[in-house]
Amino acid sequence: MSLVLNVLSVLAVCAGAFFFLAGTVGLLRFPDPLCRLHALTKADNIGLGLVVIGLLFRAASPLTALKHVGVWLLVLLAGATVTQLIAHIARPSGPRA
Amino acid sequence: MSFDIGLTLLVLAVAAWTIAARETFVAVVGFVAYGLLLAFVWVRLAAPDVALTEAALGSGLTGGLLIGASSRLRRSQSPAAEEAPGVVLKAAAAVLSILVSAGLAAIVLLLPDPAPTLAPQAAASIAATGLGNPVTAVLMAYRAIDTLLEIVVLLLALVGIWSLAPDRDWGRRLDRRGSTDPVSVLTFVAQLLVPVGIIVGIHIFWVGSVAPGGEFQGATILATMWTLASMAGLVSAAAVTRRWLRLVLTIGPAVFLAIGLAGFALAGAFLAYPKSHAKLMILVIEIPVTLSIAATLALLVAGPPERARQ
Amino acid sequence: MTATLYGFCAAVLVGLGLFGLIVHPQPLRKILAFNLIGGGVFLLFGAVARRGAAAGFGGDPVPQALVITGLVVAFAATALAVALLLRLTGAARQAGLRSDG
Amino acid sequence: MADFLFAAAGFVLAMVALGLVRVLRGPSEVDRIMAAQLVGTGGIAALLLLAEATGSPAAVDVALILALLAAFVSVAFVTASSRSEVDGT
Repeated sequence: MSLVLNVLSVLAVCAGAFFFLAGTVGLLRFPDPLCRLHALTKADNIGLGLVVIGLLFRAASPLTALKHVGVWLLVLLAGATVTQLIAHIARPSGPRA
Repeated sequence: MSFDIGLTLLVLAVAAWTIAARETFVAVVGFVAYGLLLAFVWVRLAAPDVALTEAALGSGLTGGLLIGASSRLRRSQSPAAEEAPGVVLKAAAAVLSILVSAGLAAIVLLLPDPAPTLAPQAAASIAATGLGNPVTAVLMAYRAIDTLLEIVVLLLALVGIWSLAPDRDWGRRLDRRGSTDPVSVLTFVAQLLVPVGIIVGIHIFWVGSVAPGGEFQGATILATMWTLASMAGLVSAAAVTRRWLRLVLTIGPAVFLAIGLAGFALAGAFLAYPKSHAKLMILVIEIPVTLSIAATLALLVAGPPERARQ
Repeated sequence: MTATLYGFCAAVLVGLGLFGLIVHPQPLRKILAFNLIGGGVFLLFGAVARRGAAAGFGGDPVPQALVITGLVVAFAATALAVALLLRLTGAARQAGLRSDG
Repeated sequence: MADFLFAAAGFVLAMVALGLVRVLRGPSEVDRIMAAQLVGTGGIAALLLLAEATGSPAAVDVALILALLAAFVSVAFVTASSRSEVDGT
């Protein structure tokens, strides 16, 4: 049982690490700020989410698990809103209606 | 070990770049990243309480303060004020800095080997207070006078900032980053984050008696939430002459001092707690102290009262 | 061993900050450099605390508590310095350029 | 298992270090702030992994604080720059 959980945990964390890799590559290689914003949100939401899922398989207590999920939700919220705020600045004419 | 070496190199690279960056804004962003990395270092150094403080201050209030300052300075910077230093001065500064670094590194190498430690005394004060977190025990019992004086220093810094206000602006509302921003996403994020943040702040404060956390960390989070709410225009800024504001600012040190003086009667020394009620009295001190620190930190970021800029 | 490594890190940080403090002409950069020095000094405390691990703690709690108070006071000092700086530039602008306040 | 988590934390931290290059190169302030945001998220992930690898539960609290304040610096940046637009140049 614990072997299965460990394998699942390793898989999820590896996938999360891959998304961080992808996000960083996008941040470095994409040509303009809005593309890079796109890369950034992928890394934020999916990479951290997969890492959190991987760690949930090993969570010692419900409170720790709750904190992990809370961290993820907070980052989701920050990512979703802040990227929008930043996109307003990145595009001088403002968003298209 | 290789993790630590990599982290050290990363910290040093970010620090070097904070110094070397040409634009002030870049240096400020670098400094925020530096604070984040330092939180890592504190975790690695088995100092989670410090890591919490560094994370709360370094990635929150300090970043906000410096970014605000750099964006205001950019608009009013006269180019004449930026004469670059000569080569000789740079070389001399480099030599001096290298000497200081080498001296400190030598001291690190020469530290006495069975390292002197006050941990046993701190452990004794834990036993006397019934607290579970050694750092909180040190802050509130073993070296409580340092903590009391520190809170007074915070208030003095605030008085210093307020004294910078021109006479004509005194008593006006603090010009917080006003709600001129029409982008309602800001209001949304503040409305969601502030309640969560208050809960997290109270949680960090509350676990401080048994686990890493405590009044400074909790207060910093509360202050950040207050600042966030006022940046989004959710709460209107208060005039610094308001009586309730002054009361919140001073109630912490006042209660601390009162209980400290009561220690003469109850336990025979300044800031000594009677054995049976130590934990309760520490809690009675900590709650108002947390409120006062939070209010002071938020007002420190807000700066002196000034006219609304139209 | 970890403590020694981060002790070296702290030593270099103090040197870097000192260099920036002397060399940079802009006051805000000087404030940043000064905070860098502060970070280095705190880290030195952290290294000493880590070496003093005893009585079942991961580190000596007394220097750790000192660093916590130090961090908060350093923040207050930074805020005061920034406020002074903003007031100074505001006054200079009003005196020098035409006032549009 | 702890070794694996430790290595994963190191890997994510290395990605953070690469992301810092974007803060360095810019070119615009928006890029810098965005990259700083990625640095924060990566730092949070690395901290969570580190907490599990070394068995220090307090590091989760550190990550929680970082996640809570992740938006703060960006919001400060956005309000500061929208203020400078309002003030005019």
